[in-house]
Amino acid sequence: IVMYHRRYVALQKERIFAEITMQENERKRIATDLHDGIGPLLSTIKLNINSIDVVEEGDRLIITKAGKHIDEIIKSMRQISYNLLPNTLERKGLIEALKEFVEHANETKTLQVHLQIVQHFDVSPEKSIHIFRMLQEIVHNTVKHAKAKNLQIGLGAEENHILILTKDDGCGFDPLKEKDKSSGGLGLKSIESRADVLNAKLVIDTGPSKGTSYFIKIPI
Amino acid sequence: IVMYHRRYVALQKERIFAEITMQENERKRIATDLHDGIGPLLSTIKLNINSIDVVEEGDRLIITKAGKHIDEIIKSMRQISYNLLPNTLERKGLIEALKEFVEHANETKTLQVHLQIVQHFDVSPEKSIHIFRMLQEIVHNTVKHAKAKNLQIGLGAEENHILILTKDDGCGFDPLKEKDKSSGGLGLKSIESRADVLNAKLVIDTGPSKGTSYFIKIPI
Amino acid sequence: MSQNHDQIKLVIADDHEIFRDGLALMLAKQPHIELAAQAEDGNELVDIVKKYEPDVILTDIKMPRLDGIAATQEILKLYPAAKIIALSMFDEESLIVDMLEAGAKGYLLKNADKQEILDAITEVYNDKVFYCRHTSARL
Ligand SMILES: Nc1ncnc2c1ncn2[C@@H]1O[C@H](COP(=O)(O)OP(=O)(O)OP(=O)(O)O)[C@@H](O)[C@H]1O
Ligand SMILES: Nc1ncnc2c1ncn2[C@@H]1O[C@H](COP(=O)(O)OP(=O)(O)OP(=O)(O)O)[C@@H](O)[C@H]1O
Ligand SMILES: [K+]
Ligand SMILES: [Mg+2]
Ligand SMILES: [Mg+2]
Ligand SMILES: [Mg+2]
Repeated sequence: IVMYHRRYVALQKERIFAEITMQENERKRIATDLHDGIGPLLSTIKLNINSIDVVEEGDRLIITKAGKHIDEIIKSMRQISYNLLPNTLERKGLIEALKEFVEHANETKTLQVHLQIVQHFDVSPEKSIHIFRMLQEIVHNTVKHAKAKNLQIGLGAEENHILILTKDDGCGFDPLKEKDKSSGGLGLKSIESRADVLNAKLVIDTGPSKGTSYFIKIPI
Repeated sequence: IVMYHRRYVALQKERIFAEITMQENERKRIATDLHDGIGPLLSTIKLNINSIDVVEEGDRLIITKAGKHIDEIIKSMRQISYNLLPNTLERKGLIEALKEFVEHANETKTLQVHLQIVQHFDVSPEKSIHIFRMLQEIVHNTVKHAKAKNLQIGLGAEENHILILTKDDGCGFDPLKEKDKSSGGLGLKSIESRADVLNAKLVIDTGPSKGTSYFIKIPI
Repeated sequence: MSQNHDQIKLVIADDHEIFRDGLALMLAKQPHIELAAQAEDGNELVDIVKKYEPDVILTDIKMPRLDGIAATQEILKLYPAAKIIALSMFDEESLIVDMLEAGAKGYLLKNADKQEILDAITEVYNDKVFYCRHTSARL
C-alpha cells in the first residue's frame, strides 16, 4: 500500500503539473495571438482612418469616434493580455513584474501593499510564473477578504532556497473550515497546487486576531 | 495509512478540480470579453467608417482596406473565442457542439471523423464541457499522431451512465511507454484528469495493429 | 533622395507589414515628410540607417532577430546624434523605459492619433523629446 500510495502521489502530481502547464501555455498562446494577430491590425485601422481627408464636419466626428472605439478596444486587450501573462514577467523577470503588479494594486485599492526584496536571486522563468501566480492570488485574497490596511511581502534567498513571507493586518480566517467547504473558492487550492509543483514548503498562519501570513520556501 | 491515503486522494482530486475549474472560468471570461466587449465595438467601427464620404480614389481604397482589417480582426477573435469555449456548447449543448466541431475537423484534415449519436441524453453544462474537452483532445491526438483515415465516435446512454466509444484505424501506441516519459505530452494526462473529475471509467485500448480506442463511462 | 531642406527624411521599422503600410500611407500625404525606407527588423533598420542617414527614425520595440532596444544602441554607437522614436504596442509599455535608457528621444503608442505622430516627428527633429500623451501614469 505504501508503494501504491507513492505511485499515486507521483501520478497526481504529474496531472496537476499537466493542467497548470496547459493553462500557462494557453495563456501565452492567446497573449501572442492578441499581440501579433490583432494588435497590428487595430493600430493599422487607426492609421488608415486618420489618413483619410474628409471635407465634412460630420465625417470628421465619425473618424474621431471610430478612433476612440479603437482606443477602447486596445485598452481592453491590454487588460486581457496583462491578466493572461504580464509582459514584464517574460521580459524582465519576477522582481520587476512583482514591482509593477504591486504598484498597480496600490493605485486603486485602499489596501497598501509593501514589497521588500531582501536578497536578489536568480530563478527560472517556469518557477517565476508559479511564484507570481501565488503572490497574485495572495494579494487578490487580501483585497477581497482580509479587510486589511497593509500587506507586507518580503522576498529573499538563502543557499538553495527562495523564501517568501507575506503578512496582512486583516481579519484572518479559519483555513480548516475553508478547506472543508468543498463548494468553496479555488484560490487557496491553486496556491497549494503551485507550491506542490515547486516542491515548496507552504505554511499559512492565520486567525481572527493576527491577520494572515504565508511562509513559502522554494528550492531553487 | 489507508485513511491517510483516502484523505490524500480526496485532496488531490479537489486540487485538480480547482485547476480545471479555474481554467474553464478564465476561458469563459476571456471569450465573453472578446465577444461581448470587443465584438460590438468592431461592428460599430465598421459601420462608422463605411458611412464616410470620400472624394479621392486613394481614400476610398484606404477605407476598403480598413474594412478588410476589421473583418480580419473579427475572424481571428472568433477563432480565439471558439478555441476558448465554443459558443454552441453553451447555447445548444454537447451534441450540437460536437457536431459542429466534427464538421469543422472534417473540412480541412485528411482524417474523416464519424460522429454517431446512439441515444440522446441530458447532461449538465459542467459535465458537457469535460466531455467536450476529452473528445477534442482525442480528435487532436488522432490528427497529430495516429496517421489514421477514420475516427469513429459513438455517444450513447444507459440508465445512469453516458457511454462514449471512439476508435481510429491508425498506428496505435504504447500507453505505458507514453506515460513513463515524464517529459511527454499533456493531452493524455488531461483526459485522465477530466475522467477523474467526472468519476468516469476510462479505458484506452491501443496497439500497432489495432489503432486506438477509448471507452469512457460517465455517471450522470 | 530629396534635397529639400524643409523635408524631414524618415525611416521606419516594424515587423508587421500591414502596420508599415498603414504608416506609409499616412506619411505619404504629409508634404514635409519623406519616407526614405522601411525595415522589418532591427538588423534591417541598422542597414537602412547607414544607407539613408535619416533625420528621424521611428521604430517598433518587439521585433524578431534584433529588437528595437538593441537596434537603438547599435545605431547610437554609429551615429550618436541619431533621433529615434519608439513605437509601442499595448503590452510593451514596460519596455519603453529600456528604449529611453538606450537613447531614444521619444515614444508613441501605436494607436496614437495622426497629429500626435506628426508632432512627435517634428519635435524630435527639432532636438526636443516627445512623450506620448496616452501613456499610463505608471511611466
Ligand atoms: N487574507 C485573507 N484574509 C481573510 N480571509 C481570507 C484570506 N484569504 C482567504 N480567505 C478566506 O478563505 C476563503 C478561500 O479563499 P480562496 O482564495 O480559496 O477562495 P475565494 O477567494 O473565496 O474565491 P476564488 O479564489 O476562487 O476567487 C475565502 O473565501 C476567504 O473567506
Ligand atoms: N490516437 C493516437 N494514435 C497514435 N499515437 C497516439 C494517439 N494518441 C496519443 N498518441 C501518442 O501518445 C503521446 C502522448 O499524447 P498526449 O496527448 O499526452 O501528448 P501530445 O499530443 O504529444 O502533446 P500535447 O497533447 O501536450 O499537445 C503522443 O505523443 C503520441 O505519441
Ligand atoms: K510625403
Ligand atoms: Mg481567492
Ligand atoms: Mg495531445
Ligand atoms: Mg513588433
